[in-house]
Amino acid sequence: MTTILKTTHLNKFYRLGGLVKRVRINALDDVNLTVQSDKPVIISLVGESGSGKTTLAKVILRLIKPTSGSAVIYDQVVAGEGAIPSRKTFLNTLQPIFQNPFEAFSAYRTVDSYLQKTANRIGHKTNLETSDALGEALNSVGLKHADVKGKYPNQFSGGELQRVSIARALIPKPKIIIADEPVSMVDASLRMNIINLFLSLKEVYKTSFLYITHDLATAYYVSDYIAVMYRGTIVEFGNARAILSQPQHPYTQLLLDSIAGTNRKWERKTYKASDMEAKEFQFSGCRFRNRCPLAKDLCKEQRPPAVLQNDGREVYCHFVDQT
Amino acid sequence: MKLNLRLKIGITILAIFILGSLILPFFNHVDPTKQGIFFKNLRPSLQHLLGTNSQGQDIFWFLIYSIRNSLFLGISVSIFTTLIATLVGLSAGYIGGWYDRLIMILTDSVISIPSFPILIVLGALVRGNTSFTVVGIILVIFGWAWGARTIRSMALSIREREFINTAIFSGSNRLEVIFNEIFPYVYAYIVVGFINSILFVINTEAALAVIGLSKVEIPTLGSIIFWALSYNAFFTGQYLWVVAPVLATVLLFLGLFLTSTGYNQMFALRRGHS
Amino acid sequence: MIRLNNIVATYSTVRGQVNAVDGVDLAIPNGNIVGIAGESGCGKSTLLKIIYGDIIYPLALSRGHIDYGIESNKGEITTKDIQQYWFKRISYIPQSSMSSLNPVVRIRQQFLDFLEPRQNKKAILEEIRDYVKGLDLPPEALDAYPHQLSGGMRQRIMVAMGTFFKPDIILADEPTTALDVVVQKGILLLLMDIQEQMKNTILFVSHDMGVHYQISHKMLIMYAAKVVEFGDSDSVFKASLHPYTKMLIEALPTIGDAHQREGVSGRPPSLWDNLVGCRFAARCPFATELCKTEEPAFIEHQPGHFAACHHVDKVRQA
Amino acid sequence: MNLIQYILTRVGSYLVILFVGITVTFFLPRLMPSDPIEGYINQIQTQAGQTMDPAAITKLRQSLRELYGLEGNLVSQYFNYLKKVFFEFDFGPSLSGFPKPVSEYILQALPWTAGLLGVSIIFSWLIGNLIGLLAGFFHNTRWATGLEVVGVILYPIPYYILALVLILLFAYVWPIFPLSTTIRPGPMSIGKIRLIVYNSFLPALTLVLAGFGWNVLGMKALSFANKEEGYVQFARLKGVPSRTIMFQYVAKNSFLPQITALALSIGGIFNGALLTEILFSYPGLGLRMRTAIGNGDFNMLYGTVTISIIAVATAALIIDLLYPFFDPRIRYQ
Repeated sequence: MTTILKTTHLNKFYRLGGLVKRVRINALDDVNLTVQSDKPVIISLVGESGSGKTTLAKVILRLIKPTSGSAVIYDQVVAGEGAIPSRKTFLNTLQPIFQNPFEAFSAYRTVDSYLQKTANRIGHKTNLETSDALGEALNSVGLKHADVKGKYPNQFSGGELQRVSIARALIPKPKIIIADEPVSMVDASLRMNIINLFLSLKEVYKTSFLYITHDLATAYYVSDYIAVMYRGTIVEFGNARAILSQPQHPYTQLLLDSIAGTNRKWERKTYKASDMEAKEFQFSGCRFRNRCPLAKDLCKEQRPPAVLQNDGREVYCHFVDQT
Repeated sequence: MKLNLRLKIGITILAIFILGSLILPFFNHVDPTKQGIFFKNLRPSLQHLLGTNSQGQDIFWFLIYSIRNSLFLGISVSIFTTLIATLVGLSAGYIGGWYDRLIMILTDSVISIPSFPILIVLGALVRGNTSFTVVGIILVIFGWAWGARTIRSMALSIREREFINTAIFSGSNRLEVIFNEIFPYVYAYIVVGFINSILFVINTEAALAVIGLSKVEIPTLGSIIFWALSYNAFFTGQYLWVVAPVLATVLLFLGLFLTSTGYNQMFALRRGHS
Repeated sequence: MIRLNNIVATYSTVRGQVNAVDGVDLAIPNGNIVGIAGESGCGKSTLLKIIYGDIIYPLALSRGHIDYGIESNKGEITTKDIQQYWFKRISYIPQSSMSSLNPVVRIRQQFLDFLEPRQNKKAILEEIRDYVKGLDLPPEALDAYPHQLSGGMRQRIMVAMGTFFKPDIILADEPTTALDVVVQKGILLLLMDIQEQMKNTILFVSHDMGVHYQISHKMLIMYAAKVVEFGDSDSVFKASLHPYTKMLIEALPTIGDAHQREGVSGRPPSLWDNLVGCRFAARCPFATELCKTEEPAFIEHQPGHFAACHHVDKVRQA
Repeated sequence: MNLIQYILTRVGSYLVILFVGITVTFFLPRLMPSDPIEGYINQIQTQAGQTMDPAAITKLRQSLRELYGLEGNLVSQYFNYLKKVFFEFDFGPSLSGFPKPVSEYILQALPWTAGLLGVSIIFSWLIGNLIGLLAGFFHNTRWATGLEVVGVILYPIPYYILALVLILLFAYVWPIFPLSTTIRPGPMSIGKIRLIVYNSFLPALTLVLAGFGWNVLGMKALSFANKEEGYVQFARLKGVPSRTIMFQYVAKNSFLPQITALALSIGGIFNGALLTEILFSYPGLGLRMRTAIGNGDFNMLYGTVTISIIAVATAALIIDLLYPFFDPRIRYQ
């Protein structure tokens, strides 16, 4: 079994405020996730803004350093404590795609220059080799090399540019692609094309994906595993379809109840919105307790541990049997 | 590339000044600083386009040499200030951390501390044995900070943009990121900053010269006024001695300013379309 | 009833003129939430601007006119004088509350500053406080500066601003796009409650079909500067008449349904081109030669359900 | 960033700038090859017209060195200097006005510079920004373009040119103002205030005009950009009257960066003021510096320069500390 993703006591603290009043924000608080598989998988990381999902992605991408703990991707420690692989191995193991495709390329450079750079780095030195590598990667996302060559970002539509972005990430044949909200800037009509691309790349290229999103419906559609996050903590983690069909953590239930789906109409009741985001980050107990219908004193005092359920999911709730 | 009105006017003025002060001295064979070569206080004529002054110097030729020297000083000092500003600004903005904080303290100090009093002290100390090079070096010391500050804040905001990460994950190293990704975005400002620096240098030297604290033996746009004031040009009615350099300065500065803002406008527009 | 009579809205650009809304002709019955959907650049925001009467260069209403069906003391309101009734009879809820509120002025002042200077500010402020309280919002929010409120609270304040005068028409341009789902639901329910009480007509632009499914009574689908389908929400979602609508709805993944979904491949035609025939033809699985040459008319196929397609029957059966 | 943090940051950078500035003024002359004391002794010798007794010269040199804090090693000199400047406001005696202390001259000159600068900065800032606001808000009208052109032409003209032009026009060609400032000491009276205003008019006008273009162009660009902000567009769509939009929305937001810009540029304005004082023989710090150079009075020179740095840094700090009053985003966290 390959350890595709494993985080061990991963923490990221920020200190806000100046010399006088310092506030510690635990943007990631003791995140423990383990995904082991022989086959490539798509793991979704879902949550609202401020849940820590993007922070987690950035730690894995080494764009920010964790305060403590470690993250392992495909049996290699990529962040935190442990033997960090060389930059070359790191770049060959994982590649990112970003939320806004128009921001992912400099307006002053042709988009294929990034693809070329990537190809050159992995050892394609001659023009012919580079061109072949680019052609192959672009074909696999449904584009032709000739349509991309010499063009600047503003000459593409958002959907096309996001494909180019994926093609670039594919060139080093990474084991996993970290995709941070990759379709939120793409038109709804084109969104599924990108999502389907993930599924086909998983089959054809054997690439795993870490899909960071706030969109539960696409997460349900595409992923094998899902981790639901709230204010820097994991609240529920396990098989994606099982969790989204039968959520057990009160927060996952709230999320699912709030999404605007097309299968059933809303009941006309609202939930308490959070108006104290910064404070919730400092809660020592359960961070959802303020909004939780089940909250008791215990939730204030103790951080709920991961409770393993029969179907293999982990629910971080003291009262999971009551939900 | 479509030139806007500001840029057109600015470049025209600059071209006239630069070409004029470079080419015209070839047609003159008399050192304009030498006194008593011509009759004193002549009115403007074909021989002496702006007349002569009370020291028997030809005002026109004195002015041409002044413009040439001021431009030379401005451009050569600005090459150094722009180079320093670019290197310091880009590195501080990209590297960040304590290095950036140190650089910021330095730039903020140079900007906030009034340069003129310190220049006056320096001028007083080296008076008499100063040289044009020393004046230039002092101006470099005071001239780089504004540009560095601006470039640093631009680099800082560009560093946060997503395409920097694309470049990093494509395998670019730090230098490649700075020059391929960040530099294109600050390039236009560097040109603008260069022109603004020329303005600053000519202005500061002239200001020092007007009160006699630069190397006034060398004709510049400031020293010509210094001599005119020293010889009481106003009292003796030699208005041209002052008015000519004043007009030349105003025109030259307007030309520099219009070029820099015009270029900025053009670039902003082009950025909007591309 | 708002009647849009053959509206053509044109932008003047460096490249020349382009019709962002090209011949929209329909009648919107009063008292409905009308969802407007379509991909970016389809003209939905421009249509909203035209209806609001916010027509300034480079935008121009180059053909057609709007009957608002609103009487004022000077007769029926038209696009010419509708600006005078902004927020009193027709109001607007913008997308981003953060950028739409003045950061250095208190909320209550921003509530007041669209009133006539001679009106009694104190009394009106009391009214505003009561109104805000009635919407279940904390009235202290009025005394805050925008940055002191959460995104959700700010957007509720925007809803309160847009509904305070009980306007006949409310235009909302993606008012919840930037918000988290829990907050979004709260705001949408608030808007629905207000609409049920006041019975205003709300034109609600969103790219999120799920949001439309939840709140819209009627749906208006735009594609490449044209309206391609208009009808009751239920029938548009369950029995779409236009292939674009059908594909848009079928592309939506649903929780509990793992069926393979397909996006609508290709991209809409450039409005700069000389467009002949049906604008969706190039992406349409039902397209025939007829579609490439002849533009389908916008026809009422069932009572209250309009569509512009030559092959409505095939679409219905598919 | 909360208020306390903001204040602490600003005060911190104020102290750093003071430290750097004072240190530079201390070390600069000591790093120069020329020795001011020798210069002064030479001067006395030339004035006396004969060679003085070498023993007397050595004694004079010794006492001068003590007097001016040049005894001991560089470090102890430095700390002595800092102590004298900050705790005793003592810059030693003036060389040319011996034994009157430099601080007394400075206290005489300071109000003139402060008054001239204060009045002209307020005028040029207020008027310039108001005009810039109008030019930016009504950017597509012809008169706004006209105002901008005035700004463009005034902006690059240096202080000394403006001063010379004003002198030429209003003291020579049409002599309605004095060529240089002459005010006799004496008690304050209405007549004296009138005289001060009359004498200060041209120098102040120079400073106002010089700052004017800068303010107009800065404010024009800011308010023009501000008009495109979402809150201005939304206010327009609310039907807010355009006067309210201009003052409550565009002006309130555009003034904020102009306050910061003023704090940053106060050093440059101060430079211009010194030069203007010299050209108008206006009895402020600038003129003091110029005469100190003429007299070789280095104590006076360092004293005035040190005070200049402290004054400018303090003025910038005050402006920065006023900023939170206008920006609720800092006032209320």
